[in-house]
Amino acid sequence: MEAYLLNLVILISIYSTLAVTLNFIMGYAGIYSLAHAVFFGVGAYAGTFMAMHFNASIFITIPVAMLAGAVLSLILALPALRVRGEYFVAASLGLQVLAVTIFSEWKAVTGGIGGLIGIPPLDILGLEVFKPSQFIFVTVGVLVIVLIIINRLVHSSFGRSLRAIRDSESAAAAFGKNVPLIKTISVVISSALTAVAGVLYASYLSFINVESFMLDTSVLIMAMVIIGGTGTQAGPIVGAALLLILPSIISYLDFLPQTEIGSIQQIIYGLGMALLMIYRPGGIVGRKKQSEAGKE
Amino acid sequence: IGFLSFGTAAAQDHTIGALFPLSGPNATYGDVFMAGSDLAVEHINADKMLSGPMSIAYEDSQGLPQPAVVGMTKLVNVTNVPYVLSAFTGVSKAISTLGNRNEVVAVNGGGVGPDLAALGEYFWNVIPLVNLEVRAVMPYLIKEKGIKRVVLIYIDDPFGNSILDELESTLENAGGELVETMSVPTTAQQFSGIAAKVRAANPDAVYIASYGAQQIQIVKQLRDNGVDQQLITYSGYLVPDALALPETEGIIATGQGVNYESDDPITKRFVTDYTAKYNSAPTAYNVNYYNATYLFALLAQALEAEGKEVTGANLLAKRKEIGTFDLVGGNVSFQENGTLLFPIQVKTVKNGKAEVLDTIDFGN
Amino acid sequence: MVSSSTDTQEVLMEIRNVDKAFGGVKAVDNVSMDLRAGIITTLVGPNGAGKTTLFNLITGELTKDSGTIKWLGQPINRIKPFKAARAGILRTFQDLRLFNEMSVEENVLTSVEANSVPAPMTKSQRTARSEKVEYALNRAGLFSKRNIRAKDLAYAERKFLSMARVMATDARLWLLDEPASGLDPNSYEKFLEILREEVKQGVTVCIIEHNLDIVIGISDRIAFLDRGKLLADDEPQTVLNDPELRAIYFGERT
Amino acid sequence: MLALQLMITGLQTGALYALTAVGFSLIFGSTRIFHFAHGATFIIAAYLFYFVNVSGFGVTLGVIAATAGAIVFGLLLNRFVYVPIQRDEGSFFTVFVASFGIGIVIQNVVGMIFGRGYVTVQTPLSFSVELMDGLYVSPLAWISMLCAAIFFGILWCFLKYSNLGLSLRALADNPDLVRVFGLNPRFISSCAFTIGSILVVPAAIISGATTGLNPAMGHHVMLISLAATIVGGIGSVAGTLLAGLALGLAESLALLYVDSQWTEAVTFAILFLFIIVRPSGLLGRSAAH
Amino acid sequence: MNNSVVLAAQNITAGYGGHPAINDITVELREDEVLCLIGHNGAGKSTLLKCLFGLLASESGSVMIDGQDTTRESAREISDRGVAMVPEGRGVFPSLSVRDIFSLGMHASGVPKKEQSDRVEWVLDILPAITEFMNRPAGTLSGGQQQMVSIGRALLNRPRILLMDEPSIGLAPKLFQDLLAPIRALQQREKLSILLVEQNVREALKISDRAVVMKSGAMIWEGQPAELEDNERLMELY
Ligand SMILES: Nc1ncnc2c1ncn2[C@@H]1O[C@H](COP(=O)(O)OP(=O)(O)OP(=O)(O)O)[C@@H](O)[C@H]1O
Ligand SMILES: Nc1ncnc2c1ncn2[C@@H]1O[C@H](COP(=O)(O)OP(=O)(O)OP(=O)(O)O)[C@@H](O)[C@H]1O
Ligand SMILES: [Mg+2]
Ligand SMILES: [Mg+2]
Repeated sequence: MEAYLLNLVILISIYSTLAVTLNFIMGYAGIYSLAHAVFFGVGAYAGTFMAMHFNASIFITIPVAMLAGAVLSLILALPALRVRGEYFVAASLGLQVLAVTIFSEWKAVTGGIGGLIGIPPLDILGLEVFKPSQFIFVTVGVLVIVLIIINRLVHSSFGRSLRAIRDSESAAAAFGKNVPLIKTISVVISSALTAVAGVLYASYLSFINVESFMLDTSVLIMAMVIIGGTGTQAGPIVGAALLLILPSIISYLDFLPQTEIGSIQQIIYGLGMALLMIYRPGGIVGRKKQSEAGKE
Repeated sequence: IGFLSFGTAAAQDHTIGALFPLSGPNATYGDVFMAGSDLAVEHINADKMLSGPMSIAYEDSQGLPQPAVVGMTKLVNVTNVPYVLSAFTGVSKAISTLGNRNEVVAVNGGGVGPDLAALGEYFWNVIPLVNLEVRAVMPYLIKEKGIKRVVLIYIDDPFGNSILDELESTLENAGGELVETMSVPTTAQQFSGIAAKVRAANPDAVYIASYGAQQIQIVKQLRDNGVDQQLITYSGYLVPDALALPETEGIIATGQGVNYESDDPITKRFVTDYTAKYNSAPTAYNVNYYNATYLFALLAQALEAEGKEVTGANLLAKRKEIGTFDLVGGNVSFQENGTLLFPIQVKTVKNGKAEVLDTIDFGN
Repeated sequence: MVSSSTDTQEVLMEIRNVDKAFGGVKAVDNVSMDLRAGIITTLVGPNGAGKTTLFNLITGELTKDSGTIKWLGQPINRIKPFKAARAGILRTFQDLRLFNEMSVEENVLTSVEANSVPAPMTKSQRTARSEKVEYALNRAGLFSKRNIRAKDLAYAERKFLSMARVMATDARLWLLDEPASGLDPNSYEKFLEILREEVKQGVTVCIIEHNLDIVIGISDRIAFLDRGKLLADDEPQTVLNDPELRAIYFGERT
Repeated sequence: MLALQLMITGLQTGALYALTAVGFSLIFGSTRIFHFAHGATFIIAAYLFYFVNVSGFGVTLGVIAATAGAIVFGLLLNRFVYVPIQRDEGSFFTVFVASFGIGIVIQNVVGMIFGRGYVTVQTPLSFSVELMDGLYVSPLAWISMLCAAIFFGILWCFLKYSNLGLSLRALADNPDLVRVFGLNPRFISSCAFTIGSILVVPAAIISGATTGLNPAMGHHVMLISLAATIVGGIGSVAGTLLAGLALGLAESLALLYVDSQWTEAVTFAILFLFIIVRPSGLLGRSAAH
Repeated sequence: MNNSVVLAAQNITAGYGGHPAINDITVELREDEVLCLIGHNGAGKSTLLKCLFGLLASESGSVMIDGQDTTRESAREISDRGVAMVPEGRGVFPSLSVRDIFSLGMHASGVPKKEQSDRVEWVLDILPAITEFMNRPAGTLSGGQQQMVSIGRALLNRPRILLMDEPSIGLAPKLFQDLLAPIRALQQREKLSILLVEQNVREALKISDRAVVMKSGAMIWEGQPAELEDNERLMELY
């Protein structure tokens, strides 16, 4: 049981990192990306590539993954600078689908659908970390660091600039904000931090394939943010925990037929998403529903 | 739970793990696999082969690598099993590292991707891999049916890619020619464009390497769109859904040859009890997972006799030591890479039924 | 044109032969005028005269078809809005464009921070900044509401917030686009008072306004636009009494 | 000849894409509801037709059931999910997440009822006829194109002559103002959902016969619809129609040069480029802010 | 001047999210009069208008039109009773052309197709400036031009009762005067009843028959416009 919990907490902290970094651009900059899993994947592949071919030290894998994520995110910044709202969503969706194809086809680096096996454990100053009881410190530690970084950013003038841009781009520019630069920086930071989660994920599972970085994952991360509460501190973590624990809880419901359990799980998950949005559109941590009296 | 598994000597419970698709689109396979392994457990416990009762802890892999790894982590760290039944090429590859790292044996009886042969010491196969099937069918067709020019339609994953490799070399050696290859993504279902390209290539036969429903769609749409050449495929195709499709008529497929009429007591008991319990004839998959489970009991029995602990490492050592086992289908032996050899049958579909054309024995 | 007292002030911004057309519509047509330091220049003219468009051209929101604009003697022809702001030219919008989801205080704070990437600040800089914010909030009468979301403010308060955002900065030139429209007499009295105070302290204002009471109450100079053309740029009395302009714009009363 | 063959195949696929996409575009363009469950409407229509058909009630009843099912689903979803969410501040993404959730529910419910594997509507119409040497076209290809032509013709007239087109655009601009005009925004959005849902029906039925059905295929349908909507220009029926056809053609003709796993990438590369180079889409009004 | 009441608010209380913005308000608009409603920002004028037009549900009280209770009716039904409203702010759809906005407005109030072009002509007589930009998307018009279109659209319905919420915002003074004169003429000719909310008190009172002053959600004064002409009285009321 203990090992099981450890495993769950490790996954939750990795996904929380993803949700927190997505929330940074989504909740504060208003950049709704459906391509977050791409940077998760880029981090995982880049880190794995380094670990398998050069050196598994996190002081090599993590910086390289962050760099890869950051450089690639400039492609995402491109539409982010030009269009907003649904157009950006569609652009990020396009990027996501393209990336999945490339992840599947660039077999030399990604192993395609078959994936990469035998990913070495994390190497921290010569110490090989792969036991869940040790790994948990790394993932939770990374989450805390990411939280601190993002928290500082959000509460600095940079965070205010982001929110100002979200509310009115033209007014932000009229008050001296270099909108393209700020947007690009936020996307780059978010993607670089996301890539770190990718490295951890890959070495924890010791196996990755493209299925972990598909649109479903992007949507899952987005759902974590929205369900937890967009633009809140704790929301993304609550959302991540909830969505990862939910399947385990459902699998304890013994009376459900084995072969249908997956479907039932999915149905509950889908219904939960819809109901939550109806009754608590601001997310679990976010503000309550405030309805305005109106006719029709 | 923890300290129970550390109990030594005397009566000991034995739990092995299984990662089967229990939900999702491949859940029906899970049922098939379980039918085999459950029957084996019944027999083992009835025979009191082991000092204590044996059981299987099932985890849902959904047939996908990621949930499989999660399930494997649980089996290795929480349930503490020494031996895990695995299925599907992607799943097997995904969990193999965890198996090797934690010295837990994983045994595949469902996936046929050739790279399953190279997943390390702790990964075994009780099923002939598909390269054998290709190696069996192509020379036969070239010789018997005068087929020379072949087009390959393959799914773009490790399985499909390995068929591509195998077909290339086999055709070359046997004097045929691979005139065109077309890969399709795992999710595709629109194949009229592919059919057009097949017609343009004008081959003698088309080899189709995909799974389940997609495979059936490819066959149907090729026929719909004017491809009337010989279609060839492998063991994964001959499921009832496919046999029911009128377009399947005349297709050539290969499969693992199990002689259910064999006289040896293990096969006889399996066939009789299986038919009685499930009210239908067993398939190769049932056999394989029965064998995989039974193999554990044989090895554990030997270890217990020597007073050794039943761990993954000891199971591996024992398998290498014994080498040849009496399982359903006869006395079979493991190759060096941990894979069993089986004969391969070439079949064709007539009136919705598979008929054996030839059996190719690669010799034990 | 008769030379007048406001002609003697230093010229902050020099606008020369500026043109802008939207398709067939000449929104700004060969406009040349000066904005002089320390006074309030009011931009008046019928609807669609090109007043807002002129603001947009100055701040770089729109690019002009031709002409030059000089700011403190330097040409700023291809300036980007954020650079214009950093150079000391700030504006309000006809439709306010507040940072709706942010608090009143954050709205003001953000407008003071003109940097894109956070720069380290000394303690005294920090204090100076919060003093400015506090000053602007007090001036606009919003101090007690500083923690409320901008979108939850009442109409008049929103108007004052849009002023506070400008007031807190060190900008030398304010371009105000109908900042007082829709205000009740009480509120706009208050608004005029603020504006006069600030001008006394040295800012230069160019304001677009339709309310004649306000135009008369604050203008040091009036520039008159019609169909993109600058028809007059002079002392208030001269413009207000011009019969031709009255016929176009002011109606029977002055 | 291969190119010509692929072109016809592409047109057939494109016609179906266009029908589905225009439905989505109409709904999204007027209500700003990111109706991701449009894919679910497709599934519902397709499976209803399949079910009625295999139960032996014939094609006509099947079409009626599919149409009714699609409309009812669209309207119910609007009434019980989207309207309540929009009554609150109704952020674009809140609606998206809810809609996505509903999509998952439908996919799994259909899977539980009809099985998760593929099913096919058997019809001799899917069997191709050799038109000229090496050019095979199935009757369903003609039916698809004809359906698209007829439906767009009707839709075009409807939008043009009934003022509904104007109402839909007005609703997109400002729903509150629509009420000031004395129109009922709920009614207009119900119209959008009804028409949008009807438009998927032919595509759903024909797909059932050509490519077979699977509860998970709603996802793909949805992605293509979205791409066509953006490439065509949000709210532009003609643009979406063209974009749908173009995407179908691109997907098919891409086979001349690349393997089929790249075709989806081709579609979305087009989408991505369009957004960067021409965000307003083929025929859309200006979209960049 | 004892005309019958065409529109009445009786003891209306309404607001947003539980906070009443207007409290127990009673106002009557009589046939063939211009009633001017003034008050400071946030007094609740717009809120009252929204209640009268069925855009906002009141918490208590009732709305009567021609003696019939319309409290629960929607804007669509009230508009069918011959009421039109010029809303506060930009009353146009930015992506529609002016012509489309007009035809949508007429469609909504059921003006027959063949009558439509005459109606448009008629409105263009009152607001000739619109002629210049009939075919442009309303979003590209200047602030004041949009306001003209919004007023024009309300007039197109030939309402019996017209509710106007600060029509002068953004309009040049001359234009506003030029607009009020024909509206007044129209009102007198066609027995139109107008409820006019204005900050531009001076101009508004010139054409008003009666005035009401609101303060903080309540009615505090009612009387003849002339009484408000002197500023002191007005200032005192604000
Ligand atoms: N983006 C645009 N596209 C096309 N025409 C435009 C655009 N913006 C403004 N115009 C036109 O340019 C002219 C000047 O508009 P502008 O907004 O500058 O007027 P204004 O003087 O501010 O009027 P108002 O007092 O009514 O706000 C108007 O005729 C307007 O319709
Ligand atoms: N949508 C809304 N949500 C919440 N509060 C509102 C809303 N609209 C108005 N209010 C509040 O209701 C009160 C009355 O507002 P209303 O708009 O009716 O005033 P008004 O008299 O029209 O003022 P103005 O002259 O500024 O237009 C104000 O305190 C305002 O803040
Ligand atoms: Mg203007
Ligand atoms: Mg108001």
